[in-house]
Amino acid sequence: MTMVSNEYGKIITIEQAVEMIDDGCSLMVGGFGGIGSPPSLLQAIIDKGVQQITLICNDTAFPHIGVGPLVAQGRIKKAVVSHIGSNPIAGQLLHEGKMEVEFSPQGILIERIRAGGAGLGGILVDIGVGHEWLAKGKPTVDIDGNRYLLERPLTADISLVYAKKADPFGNLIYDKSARNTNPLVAMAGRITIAEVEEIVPLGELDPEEIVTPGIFVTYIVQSNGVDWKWIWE
Amino acid sequence: MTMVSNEYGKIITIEQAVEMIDDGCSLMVGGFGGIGSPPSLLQAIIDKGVQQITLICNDTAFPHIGVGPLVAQGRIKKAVVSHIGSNPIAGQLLHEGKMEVEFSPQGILIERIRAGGAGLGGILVDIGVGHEWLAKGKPTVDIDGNRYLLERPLTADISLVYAKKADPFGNLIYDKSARNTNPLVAMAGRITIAEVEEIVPLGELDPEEIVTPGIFVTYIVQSNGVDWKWIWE
Amino acid sequence: MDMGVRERIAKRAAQELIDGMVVNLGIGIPSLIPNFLPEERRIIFQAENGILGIGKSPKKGEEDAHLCNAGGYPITVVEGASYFDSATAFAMIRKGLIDVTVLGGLQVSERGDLANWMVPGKRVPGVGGAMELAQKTKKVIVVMSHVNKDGEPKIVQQCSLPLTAWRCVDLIITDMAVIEVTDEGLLLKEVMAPYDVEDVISCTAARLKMASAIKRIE
Amino acid sequence: MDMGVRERIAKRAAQELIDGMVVNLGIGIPSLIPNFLPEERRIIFQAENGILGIGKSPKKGEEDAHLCNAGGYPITVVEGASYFDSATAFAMIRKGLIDVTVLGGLQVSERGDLANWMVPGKRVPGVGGAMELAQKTKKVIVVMSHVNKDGEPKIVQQCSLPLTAWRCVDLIITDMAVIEVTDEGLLLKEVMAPYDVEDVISCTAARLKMASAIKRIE
Repeated sequence: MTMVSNEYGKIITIEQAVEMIDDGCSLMVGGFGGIGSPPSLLQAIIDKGVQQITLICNDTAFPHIGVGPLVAQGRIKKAVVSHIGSNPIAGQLLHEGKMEVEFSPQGILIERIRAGGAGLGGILVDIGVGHEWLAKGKPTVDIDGNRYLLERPLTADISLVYAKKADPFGNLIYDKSARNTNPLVAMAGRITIAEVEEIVPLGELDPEEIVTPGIFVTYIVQSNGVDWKWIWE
Repeated sequence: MTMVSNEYGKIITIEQAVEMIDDGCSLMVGGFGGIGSPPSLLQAIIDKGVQQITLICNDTAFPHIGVGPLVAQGRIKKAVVSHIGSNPIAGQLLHEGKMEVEFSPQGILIERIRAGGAGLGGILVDIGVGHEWLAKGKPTVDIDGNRYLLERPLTADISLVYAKKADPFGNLIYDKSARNTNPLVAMAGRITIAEVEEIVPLGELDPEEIVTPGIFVTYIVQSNGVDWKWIWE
Repeated sequence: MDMGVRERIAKRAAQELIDGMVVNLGIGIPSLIPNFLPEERRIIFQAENGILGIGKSPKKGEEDAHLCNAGGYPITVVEGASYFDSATAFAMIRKGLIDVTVLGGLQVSERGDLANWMVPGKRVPGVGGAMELAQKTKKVIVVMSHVNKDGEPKIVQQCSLPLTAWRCVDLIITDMAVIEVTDEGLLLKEVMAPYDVEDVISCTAARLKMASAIKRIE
Repeated sequence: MDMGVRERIAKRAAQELIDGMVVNLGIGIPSLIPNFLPEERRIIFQAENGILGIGKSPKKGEEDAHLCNAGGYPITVVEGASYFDSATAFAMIRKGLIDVTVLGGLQVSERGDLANWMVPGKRVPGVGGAMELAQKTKKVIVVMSHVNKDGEPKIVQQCSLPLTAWRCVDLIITDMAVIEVTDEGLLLKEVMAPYDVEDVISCTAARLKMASAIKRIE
């Protein structure tokens, strides 16, 4: 294991991390189709039996991948996502009225998450203006003859992200397309927990390559790695 | 010099670049206090005699640094900036009514630039709400008992940025704090010209380290380097 | 549709992609398109999860679980590729920097409205990134079967399913025909063997204008 | 103010910074603060141009023109530092992740209003990043001379200059005194030699409550 010093007190165990995640919490999770989602934290949340979660995530992944099992086990009260098509159980729960789903177009969802992380009060977008389903209940603003939807920022009690490396301050780098929504999700939580493949000593990450500055990261946990089978395997 | 192939047709000369920059254009320039501003392009604009520019930049730099000489030579009709304090000539021109200045708080200015680059219709902010000078003329939106200013996106005919390296597709990496506003300015121009210290062959930049994907960059020019004296020299 | 038909559609769609274009491919049939591009054609493929410069599919056993397209399938990248977050990916899309997107469809109307995200009471997969791609991409190509599983036309006068975006589709490529959406309505340009013009008309629930010379694709 | 006075103010301000804090320093007097921090104190300095983890000033001749603070002066970075764009820098600020900011001031009112960006008809430098720092940082410290060049008090009942932000200042450190802004008004806590309490009162145009024990700084 690592000889990294925990000088900022941010490195904790997965057990300590899930102590912060309780029934009824809002949980924002990085990842896209399960890729780039934190496997060990998600498993620990299932094991703890957390219920009634408001989940904010790009999508509901696949039934056995990423946030999929949380959905499949009925732990999600409401999901704020861009699509649920790859997880048939999500569609079934929605149909049966057992899970509420708020759909946002994918690029608007991630901008809402960014707005939450960047301390903005909202964004105006021209995507979906007048749409019978997706504009429902959203205020509009007219500027210079154009109509925009006012989209609200998203934040959460806890943000969970998955990264390739962290240093003890919480600076993060990601791995290829597993970066996806993680840098934005990392900014948007009131508490952000980063599950990482490797914790490296302070100074080992080049300041130039850091994608998420450590100030956005509250805690760091060592990942046990992915234990699900990918859809292409 | 370089043996880089110009397979995307993006690599042009500084002469070709300034041909696109005409009297009365809107010009967005990367940099912060002159650091990270493109010296050769700015000099070429002065040499060409371009007038009546609407300048969007973090600040007006120093009289002899960055965009400062453009200001000092009276080439700017209107400046959209966060401050002009380090360039006394800007204050003098403002006082004499020879240059219009629109002040935006620094972090709001760069969010407006980002909004322009990201195709948003505007952002809501709680900075400066009710301010006698900075909220003047800006619409407000009330949500859940909070009042926000509606800030409009900024775009420009031409964006000029300064980077450390480009490949022929226009992928950019920056150098330390000379990154500052450049990645956002690079996104916001209708045409974006990157002045770079070095043009490297395609494939030499690690996909993971690229800060500005080349799709945002229309043209690339080789820099002749900085010819001004820094304030600390 | 059997694999042969899906591949014929993908093969025809591949002809729409020309050198230097930036292209975003949806999941399903669109993802087959790269297999039909000539080796020398240089298309820049973007994926909304945060990749520009997608290359060939990796060989079996050489997949990287952290290098996948928006559909979750392994890819490789070409020289000059970059990784970024998905907010940046959609900034590219909303700013109109994508030249072509190829999407699947449930219905397309004669004025180019697209419905491809839900069947009320049955399936609600969600819009994903389709709404922004359809609304903001310079050229939107829809690839789909000409009729649905019940034999009903998917090209209609007015969509009965909830829309993804209005007046966005430029070209429709099906297993029966290639149809352009013009300001004057739908223009039948090509017919795929073994079908003929009459077949296409009878399977289409919208007015079709005939191109001056309708090409037959064998 | 001669250099000695500026440095005394900076030295006193340095005592407000404790281990682990994330701190943004304005230009001018605030930039002198790092010179007065004990070697072992670990403060994380942020700069709004896009740096977290600023270290000491470089030695003469070792400056890097591309590694400067928001004021344009060369810096170095510590282990664990990161570079980012200025939108990200202000995301940190607006999200309230900065523990302390130390700013210069033209006027501070007794309820903590700050004016530090313009003198109408004279100087209009612009707000820069001060408005967001003042409005969003957990603790705002203003360092300034107690009176202006004309001898007029800068701590006032109500600011006559255009404000930067309202009710934002927590602590005022001048060449004469250390004054806390409380819900009950200004609280005089320390007096700097050679001044005494009477001097501070006569140079302040706002009500001052006296702390139970006023410390004297030599």
